[in-house]
Amino acid sequence: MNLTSSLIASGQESEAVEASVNYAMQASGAFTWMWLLIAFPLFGAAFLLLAGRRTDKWGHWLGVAMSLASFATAVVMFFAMIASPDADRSQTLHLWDWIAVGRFEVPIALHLDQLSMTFVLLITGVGSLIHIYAVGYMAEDPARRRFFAYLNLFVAAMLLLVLADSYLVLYFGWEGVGLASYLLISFFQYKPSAAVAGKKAFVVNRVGDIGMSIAIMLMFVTFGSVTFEGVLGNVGMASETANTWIGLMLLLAACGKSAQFPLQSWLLDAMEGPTPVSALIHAATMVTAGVYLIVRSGPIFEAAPTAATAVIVIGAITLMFGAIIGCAKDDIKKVLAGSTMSQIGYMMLAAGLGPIGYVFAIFHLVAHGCFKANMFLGAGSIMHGMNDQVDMRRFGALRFVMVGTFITFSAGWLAIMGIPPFAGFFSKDKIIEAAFMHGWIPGLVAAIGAGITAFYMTRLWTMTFTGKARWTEDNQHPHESPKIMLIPIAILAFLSVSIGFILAYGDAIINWLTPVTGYAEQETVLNHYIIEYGTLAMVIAGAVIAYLQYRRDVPITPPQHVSALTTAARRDLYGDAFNEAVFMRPGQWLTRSLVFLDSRVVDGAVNGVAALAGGLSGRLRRLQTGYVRSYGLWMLIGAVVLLGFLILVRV
Amino acid sequence: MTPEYYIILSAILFTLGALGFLVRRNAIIVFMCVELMLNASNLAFVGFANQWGNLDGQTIAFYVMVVAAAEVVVGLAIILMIYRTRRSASVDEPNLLKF
Amino acid sequence: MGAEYIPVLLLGALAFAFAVFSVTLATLTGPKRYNRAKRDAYECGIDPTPQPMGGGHFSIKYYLTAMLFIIFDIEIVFLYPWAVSFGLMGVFALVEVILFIVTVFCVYLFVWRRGGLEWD
Amino acid sequence: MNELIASVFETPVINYRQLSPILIILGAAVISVLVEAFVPRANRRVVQLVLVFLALITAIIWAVTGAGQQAITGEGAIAVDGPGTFLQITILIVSVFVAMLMAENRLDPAGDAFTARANSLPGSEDEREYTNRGWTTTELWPLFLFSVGGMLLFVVANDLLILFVALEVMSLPLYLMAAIARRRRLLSQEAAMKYFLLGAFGSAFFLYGSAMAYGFAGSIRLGDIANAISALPGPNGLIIAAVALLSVGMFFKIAAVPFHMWAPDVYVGAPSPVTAFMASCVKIAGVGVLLRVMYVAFSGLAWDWRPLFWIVSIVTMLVATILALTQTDIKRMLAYSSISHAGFLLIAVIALNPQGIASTLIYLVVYATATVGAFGIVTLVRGPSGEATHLSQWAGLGKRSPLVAGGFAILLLSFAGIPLTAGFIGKFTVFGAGIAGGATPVVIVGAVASMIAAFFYVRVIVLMFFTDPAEDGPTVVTPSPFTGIAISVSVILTVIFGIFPQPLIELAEKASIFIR
Repeated sequence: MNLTSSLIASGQESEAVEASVNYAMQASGAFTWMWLLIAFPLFGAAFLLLAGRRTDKWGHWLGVAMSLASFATAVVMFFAMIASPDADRSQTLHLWDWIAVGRFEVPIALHLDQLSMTFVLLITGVGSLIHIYAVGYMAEDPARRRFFAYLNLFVAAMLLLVLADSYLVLYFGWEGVGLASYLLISFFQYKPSAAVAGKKAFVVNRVGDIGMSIAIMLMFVTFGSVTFEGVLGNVGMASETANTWIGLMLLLAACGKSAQFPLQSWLLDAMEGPTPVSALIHAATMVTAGVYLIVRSGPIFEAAPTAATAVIVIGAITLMFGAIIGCAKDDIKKVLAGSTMSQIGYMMLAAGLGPIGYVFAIFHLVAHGCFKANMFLGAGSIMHGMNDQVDMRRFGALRFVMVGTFITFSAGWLAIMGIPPFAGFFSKDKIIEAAFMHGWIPGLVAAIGAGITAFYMTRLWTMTFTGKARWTEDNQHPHESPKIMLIPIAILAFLSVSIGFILAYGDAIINWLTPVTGYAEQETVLNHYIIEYGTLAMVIAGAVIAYLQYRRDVPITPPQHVSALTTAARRDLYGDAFNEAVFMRPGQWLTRSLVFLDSRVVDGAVNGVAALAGGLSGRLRRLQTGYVRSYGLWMLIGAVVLLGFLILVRV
Repeated sequence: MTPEYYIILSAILFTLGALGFLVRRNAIIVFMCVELMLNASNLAFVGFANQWGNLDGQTIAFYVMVVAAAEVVVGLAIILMIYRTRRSASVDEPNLLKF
Repeated sequence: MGAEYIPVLLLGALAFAFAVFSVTLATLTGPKRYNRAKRDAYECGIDPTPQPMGGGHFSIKYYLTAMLFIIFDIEIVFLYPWAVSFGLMGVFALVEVILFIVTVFCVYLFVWRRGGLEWD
Repeated sequence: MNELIASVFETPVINYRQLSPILIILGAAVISVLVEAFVPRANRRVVQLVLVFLALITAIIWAVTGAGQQAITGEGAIAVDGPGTFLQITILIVSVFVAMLMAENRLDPAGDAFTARANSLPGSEDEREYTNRGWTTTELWPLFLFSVGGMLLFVVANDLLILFVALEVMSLPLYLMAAIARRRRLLSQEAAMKYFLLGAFGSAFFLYGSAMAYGFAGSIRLGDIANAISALPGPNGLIIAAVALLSVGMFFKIAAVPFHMWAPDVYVGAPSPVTAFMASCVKIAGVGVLLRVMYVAFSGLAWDWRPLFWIVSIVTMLVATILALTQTDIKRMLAYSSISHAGFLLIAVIALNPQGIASTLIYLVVYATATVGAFGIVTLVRGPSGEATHLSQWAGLGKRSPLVAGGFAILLLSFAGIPLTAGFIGKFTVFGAGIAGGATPVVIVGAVASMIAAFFYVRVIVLMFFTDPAEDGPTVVTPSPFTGIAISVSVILTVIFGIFPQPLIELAEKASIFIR
């Protein structure tokens, strides 16, 4: 399993290009304004939250404007970057020294290079579209201003995450997006399920965050620094063990944020949030932060083959996991969520492959951001027209009443399946190919996953748009959504169609990212034509089977006598059961003791959570008798001990 | 003349005061025990002043007396207040704040 | 040495004799009525604790006077050494002592305005 | 003895410029007493407030403009040096905000946080009548000023007598201030008595320690004691007793275990603004003095007292943290939190290097900043009978009043030492100084303790944001600008110090040399 490392070491198979990022380069010219990227949405969030109800009328437009302003800034930066030579594309903007005590310095700095640039464009671009869409989607909601404040907060935090120059700053952004995600999932607070889902996301994400903080501490101990430059530039000086542990901890963090096995369960529940949130946070951007983290930390994983293998394994498992769950769900958003999990599994897999995969992980990430956001917004549009119905068994024949949604959604559907020349074809096939470069197992998993993807996406598409109308009584008149929602979807649909080709044309994305991530090619274990056509064949087979199976009547209530696998898949492959046993139970116990609902305590008795500190605390409390004289006695004992101790030290 | 005897006496007084603080229940007496400790310190100061042949110790004794007097005033006020409220000057009686 | 301590000794003896004399005289001539308060253990002029609720107690003025006395008593502690060496320390010390007295006088004014000097 | 005086007396040199902050505050305190005597009751509050804020701000201006002019003055009794001035300014600024909390009179329908008349019996007719008349204990203000004046003197005192006098000038008014809560007066009075008796007990130890030090060195100047120690050929019982007993006195003031037991009771019983004052300013003054005495006078004995301080620091951090875990009263929990902070501060004392001084100054600033805000917020959450301090009453506060709960969450995170809050900077610098000073094991215990501590801080946050509010829960009262400003400034500073700590760090580093 040390293919990746040996590859780097010997530089075999010609084309290995190592990453060569000059982190010390001080930002100049247009890049000195990169802080504006974060400042705009941050200002929007703060203003909307603090200004209160006065801004209810026009607050959402401010949110949109701030997001667009950030996007415009990003575009300017992008062109400035294109205009500069490769060597100048990595820019660091030193903001201020956070702590400088003695030799230890933590600067607060932003770092913009091709990798962050890609993310910034994705976040602000897709983010702005979703902001616009949400103006229409949330039109009826009384708390729309607050919603936009949170959205802006999210964008700011996410930008901080990808623009960070050190793991510490990244961590702040990491926590920021977690907070925004929590706030947005439980946005419909009146729904108990939303509140529960928010809590679940919160708790599961804390597990991942522990990994992140341990990783940062390990870095501090190992390298004496937490900046990218200080850590990634010195990976060679650390032992493999240290690198492995740092890598595994980073992987744990990535699993939490990106809903990877075994921390995947929160993502399905997170669909309780408003649909624009699902599109932006839980499909296009935040959940991909884990992939960003792994790619950014590439050198660590290259120096720690075990950790890299772990990334591949996790990615492969999640890939199948998500796909299987996607096949069994009837809730349109949950199918999409399972699909998101699965697609991110692909990205993780690619990221774990090392330089042969980094570029494609990011490529797929961008393509996925476009087509998945497109489909989520489409699903939102359907819900908008169907009185918030999400059960696909109650859809059907919508292609006639929602023409715009149907066309755009179809573009996304074709893109995710990887039908040429749609976006997914370029990005996913590259990952499958890279997986075959690594070995048989990851390659086959990836290829089979593509078939299943085609199956469940076609199932979704068929059940929703074709066949007979199975609408329930209260939903007799589905209607198309307003323009303000359709236009963003249309733009995303256009991107779903074209982004793959645009980025793949002349290896644009490879050339663009290589200076940051490095790039290498290797022989695949299988002829790559076989891979390409085989995958395509599997995709088509999956799609056809699904179409044939679901084009006919679909019962409104899900059939009960189904295979064990279906049952398992309907229950999220027992992910919840697993999480409940491993994380939720201890988590609940922890929360309960945190919340102090221990009945004795609420009663005001003094026993407290006796089990908490082994009863130590409760026992120690007993010393605090409330008697002045006993306090005095303790003071006297203390004095005598002090005196005795000092004399003993002397002797 | 050695100050040792004075110091030993003052140590005894100080200890008596500290023990009195622990065993007496009347707040005033408890407080008087603290005063005894302060005066034990005074004795030590004066004794040492004699040993060193400078006046610092004696001056300090004056200041300590003044401070002690101020403390008495504050202490009496507080104890009296408690006494009026609870009809008792026992230091064990007001015992609502604990654990 | 020795001889110069004789007056001190004499004073001590005189004080002792006076104490014995007054106590004896009071015992011999005073009325002999015993009540519960008188039989209680003696604790520095205060009812021994713990005591029953609603037991007898001193007027608050008793303590107030004690506190005020202490405040003004303090003044003399500083005035006395100053007076002894006034000749040596001159104007500087005079100014300081005036400042000191003025400060204490402020407290006096406070007590006076708050009715602390009225005995009703 | 006249011959002795005659031979040495000359007019003492006193640099009034360096002492001006102290003199301003104490002068204002005396005027404040006169205000109590002569201004009619109806106008007293306003006059007192104007006087207090005027005095504090004037003192701050004098202290700031005079900073940098270091001097030993008062015939060596007072050392106005970097740390001294830094702490004086800190105390003064924190006092301004504490005074704002004390001046608050809109939270309680009956007036401010202080009883109508301290000498009325709780629950009596008298009390009701005075309350109805709208009386309030304006005597608080002279007491407050005297206490602040005592603190200012305490942190620059360079001999043991001035230390003792300043200690008492600082403490005596506090005993009384603890006793005058408007609500739950029995608790308040009990707190006052406990504080007083134990405080006096602690002072007695301090004084006896001073006597021992005087007996050892023949002088009470900290510098002379240090010289005597360095000239010491072998062990000496007197100086050891002096170190032990002086430490007891100072440990009591900063509430280090096992001299901490007064703190929870008193913090709970005292009116919350006064608790804020005790928890912030007294701690600043106490730690400042501990630092000065240990660094200036006893650094020559470091081999003796450092192991001892190790133990006290470790025990303080652990015991306070463990005890805080099971507290159900918010003020009591904050009290134990305050005790555990004393343990962290001791790490910096142990370090015995300039870094230790700087980090103590930083820690004290960030700790006091957050403390004032936290107790300020405690005053806002009220039930029908005053402050609602039981933790269960704080459940769901985040849903009712997100702004207040959010502010409190930030302060708690700062106490816990989470990055991007000021508390992290404090802990970070203190731990750094500890490691540089060779106290790595203590730092490790400190890190463990802060992890456990994070648990009970986060517990409150979880309680506020993740549980449903009780039906008949307390309300968050909108305060007057006084409390509003104090709390906002506290929260904002906590965030600012967390994000831009460097100016504070540099200032503290510049101020980190004692003179003697």
